[in-house]
Amino acid sequence: MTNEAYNTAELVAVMSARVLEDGKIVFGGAGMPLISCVLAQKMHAPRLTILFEGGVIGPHIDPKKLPPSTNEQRAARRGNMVLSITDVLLLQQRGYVDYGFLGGAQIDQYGNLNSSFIGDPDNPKVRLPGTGGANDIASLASKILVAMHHEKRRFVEKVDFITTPGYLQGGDTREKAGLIAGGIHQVITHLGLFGFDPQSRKMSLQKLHPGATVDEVEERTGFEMLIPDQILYTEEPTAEELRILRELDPDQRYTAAVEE
Amino acid sequence: MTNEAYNTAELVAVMSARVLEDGKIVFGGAGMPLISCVLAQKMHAPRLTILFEGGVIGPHIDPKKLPPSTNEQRAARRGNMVLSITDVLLLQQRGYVDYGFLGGAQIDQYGNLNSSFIGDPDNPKVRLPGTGGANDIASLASKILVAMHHEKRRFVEKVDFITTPGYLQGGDTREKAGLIAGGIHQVITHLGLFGFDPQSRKMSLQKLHPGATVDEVEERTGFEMLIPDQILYTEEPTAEELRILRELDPDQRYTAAVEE
Amino acid sequence: MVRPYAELREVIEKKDRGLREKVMSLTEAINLIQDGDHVAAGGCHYSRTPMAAIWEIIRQKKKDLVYSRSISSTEGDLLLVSEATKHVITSWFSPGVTWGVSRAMRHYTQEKLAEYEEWSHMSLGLRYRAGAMGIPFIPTRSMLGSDLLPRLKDIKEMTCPFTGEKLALIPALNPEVAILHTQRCDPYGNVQSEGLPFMDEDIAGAADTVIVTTERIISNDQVRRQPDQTSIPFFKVDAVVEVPYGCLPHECYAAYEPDFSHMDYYVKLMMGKGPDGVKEYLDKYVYAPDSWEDFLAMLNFKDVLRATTDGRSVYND
Amino acid sequence: MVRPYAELREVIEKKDRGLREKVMSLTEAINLIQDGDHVAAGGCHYSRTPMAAIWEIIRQKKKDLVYSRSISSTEGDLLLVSEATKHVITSWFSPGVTWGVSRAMRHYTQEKLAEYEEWSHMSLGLRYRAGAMGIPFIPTRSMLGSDLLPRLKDIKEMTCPFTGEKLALIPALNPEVAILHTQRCDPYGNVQSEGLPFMDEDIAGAADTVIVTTERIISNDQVRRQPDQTSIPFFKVDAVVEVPYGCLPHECYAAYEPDFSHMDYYVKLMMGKGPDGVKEYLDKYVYAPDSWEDFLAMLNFKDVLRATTDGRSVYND
Repeated sequence: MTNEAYNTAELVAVMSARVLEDGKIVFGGAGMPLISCVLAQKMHAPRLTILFEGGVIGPHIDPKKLPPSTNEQRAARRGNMVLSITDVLLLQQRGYVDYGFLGGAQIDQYGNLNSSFIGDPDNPKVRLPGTGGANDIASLASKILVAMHHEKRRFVEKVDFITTPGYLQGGDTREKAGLIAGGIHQVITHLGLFGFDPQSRKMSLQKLHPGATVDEVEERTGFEMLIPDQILYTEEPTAEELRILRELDPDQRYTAAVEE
Repeated sequence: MTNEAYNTAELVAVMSARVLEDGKIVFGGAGMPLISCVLAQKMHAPRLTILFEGGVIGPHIDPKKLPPSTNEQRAARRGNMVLSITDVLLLQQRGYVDYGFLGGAQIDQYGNLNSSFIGDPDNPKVRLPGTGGANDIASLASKILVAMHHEKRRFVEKVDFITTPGYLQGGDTREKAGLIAGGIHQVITHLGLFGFDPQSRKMSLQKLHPGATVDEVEERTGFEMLIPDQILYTEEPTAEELRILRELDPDQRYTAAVEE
Repeated sequence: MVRPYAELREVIEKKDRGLREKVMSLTEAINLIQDGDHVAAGGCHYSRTPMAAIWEIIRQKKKDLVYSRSISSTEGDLLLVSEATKHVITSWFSPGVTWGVSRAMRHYTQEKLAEYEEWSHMSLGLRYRAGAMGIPFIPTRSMLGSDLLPRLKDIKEMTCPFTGEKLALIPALNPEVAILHTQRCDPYGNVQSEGLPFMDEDIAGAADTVIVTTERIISNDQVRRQPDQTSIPFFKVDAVVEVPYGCLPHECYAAYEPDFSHMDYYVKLMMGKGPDGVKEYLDKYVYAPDSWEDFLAMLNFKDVLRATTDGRSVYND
Repeated sequence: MVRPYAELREVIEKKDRGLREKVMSLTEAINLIQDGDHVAAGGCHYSRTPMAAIWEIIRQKKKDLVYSRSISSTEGDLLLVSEATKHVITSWFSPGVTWGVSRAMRHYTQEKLAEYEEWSHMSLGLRYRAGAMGIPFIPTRSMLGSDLLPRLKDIKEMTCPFTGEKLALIPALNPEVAILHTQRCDPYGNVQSEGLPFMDEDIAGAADTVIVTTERIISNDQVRRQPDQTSIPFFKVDAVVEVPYGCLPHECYAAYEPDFSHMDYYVKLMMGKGPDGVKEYLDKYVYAPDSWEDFLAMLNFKDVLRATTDGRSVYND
């Protein structure tokens, strides 16, 4: 990125917030997803309802006190309801949740996510913290959104381990496995917005962010990204979006420039 | 009965109360079961915990205000907990409940109860109110107690309809059906206490009440009641038991002499 | 019939689940019910019965409803005799133990004018719960061996793949409409009920459309002060109607006990004359009054006063 | 392994479920745990963690425990490094998102010194729920298609006999012991928790033995004034221990937020030196103090004061 007005993490946060429609219900994870949800509420989606895994429906998040976990009392502040973890996750199985918003350590061409093992699961190089509710969210929420930094080591042809199901092996393999609802809807990176081909279920470029190039996307992707004939571009983050974002995360605990 | 000191319903209430051990948990139905539970608490079982189908654990029942239903707020008064109907009934499936205490319209030699249809179920002479929680209680509580007035039309060889499972067709048919816990433990009538043969699971006389006779039992029973060689007798209701019972039900709404 | 998952998802996805005011009149709310719908009612027996909603259903001459409820009391008689329903799903059906077996229920079932589909109390609860969880069934160890099970179409038996134990599979029930009464609800539909929960939470989660009548409408601000008191979240609810004394002559926990004198009057009429007695009652107390308030005004004020004093005495300790 | 129903019934039947006082010391309560037991902890991540109970488990040198929890934070490190457990069942395991991946967890799992059995958050919750309901499994539509499912021994797939849909059958989990922390509990064990319920209710219902630590012991009279606030009934509970600040350095809803400065100190030590850092922490803060109160006294008073002021501010609105 050449633009100096914002860093890559801030760009991802702003672009993620724009995806969230007003009046919908989003199941938000800690970190980037949470900050994007709150930004969306302050911008165009005041009636966006946030659900947290800890058991919270529609809390009011204090801008200066973004909770580092969604399983603690600050994430419950002035909620419309608190309920058990099992029951809040079951709301997705019933179909109440429009968006499941996840971060990801590793994603593949079919949108499968890995947050369990780097390397061989039986002999891992790194044991990651695990799924938490991500597997449930990706199996049950209507539309899955994933926000991440775009790097070759993160965008791999095949994840080492499918913690969180995207379209599995592509085609109708997700439905065949019994996941008849939901599916990964969009991947938001610092380079652009990405969707999935309706037939092959392979990841495809939807829009580039201002300044990003197809070459850059291909360089930073470990599999063959589907590229449309005509390249569309997103709108640059506005001063207003950046101002609010920085109010939410003054110390850049979640929106610091990503070191590679 | 010849004894003038108490009527047949009062006798059943007193004898039922005596069966309930202190420190145990009893799932009590409205009417006779409820009154016997409260009597037991006032006599020998102050630590007897009463559960109600309406969703109540360990209420304090106001003697002058016996609730005509166990699904209303007077049955919840000063309870230790109120919870959903499904959850209070599930406590039995988990094994927390020692006694399930039921009344019955019709019982057979294997302790099956009918509270659904008199006559052919597809063409009933009388459609009765139904099972309520009785089927669940008799399927899941550890020991089932049944209190009823002893009449030939109520003690039949085979009930018209098994609403509430006893030992089904006897022998191991209950276990074979999948009901691997619980079972009917005792039937308390105005003539005596009755149990079930460990092998055949047929009803057998345990004890006669004072003044009752084997002939009377056989007259009033529509099947062959197993009679032991040696006849044992229960202790007459005490003045104390009757005094408290009449405090609980001053208008004899539940303990009026049964008309035949 | 267990409804296919894809269909259930589609219905919920179409619902406007945003945080929005949904306060409306009783008439508007009951207009959401279509003839032929399965309507599940909250509360149990003569407690927290959504009586005002049922009263309006009858006035709107709804037809061919399937009516389900944990335990059905006098409101079941009214729905049968008014011919709003010919199919009742419940576990026990009569005014109350001390009032005897409903002659109205007996007439309609024995004459085969209506079906009373009998489930055990817990298994009916598990049907709503499975529906609320978004799963097609919940296994249980109840109902086995009885004559109830073989009479029911949807229930199945299986051998547990983990333990080899025999189980009954209780099918999910997802009604088209739930009608619930509560003490407190905000304009968005956040319900904060008091006392006995009955099956209301599972019914709200299982239904496509949820209509809530409430003793009072509280502010969303009050709800947010105690989010752990919310029993049903706003996005499940489609209509909020403020109806004080909305359960009479039945009771509402900590608000009022039943109007027992009116109950006695109704039962005497129903047990004395059967369905004709119920028709008489419907004409006088359901069809004649101009509004629910006018029905309430027909009750004896002193009886309602006593019911209220006794009801709220729960909090006198 | 799903435990047979007959065995589960026998264990509960043997429990003294009468209304009786069961207040005891932390030491006495933790004595109820045997080496090799499956111990499930309430709360989630760094919220309402029964830290005092875990602290005492480590001091009593329990061995070969299976430890399960919704999400495991720093308490999981302590249990691994103290060798109280070699088998952790959870859905996510690290101090917190902003603190990075636990080096202790990585060391013990990557070196195969311990097993981290990973379930999705909801399916672990359903395991406790099935256990609490007395059924061997609950069906779900989650976990399917992932690589998590084939690594788990007990989970099965089936085709729904009602809808033909594919389902995952989540096996019941019935731990030998549950350790829970709450804000309010009476001497008999009636628990009245506030705020986020997490999985505590299902864990209490699933376990053979339930140990409750509580910020305060309230009277049974207070419980009976609001029976609808009781979340766990007395007869499920075997031990009640009054332990103010029993979650520190983690939080307890509306009582105190985490002691973040102590958490930062621990994480720095653990991430810097790995298991040796945790050993250092154990020696200083778990083994050395004479009592839990002495451990608390080692914390910075001003930090605890701020955590308390922030925590209880939930009710300032």
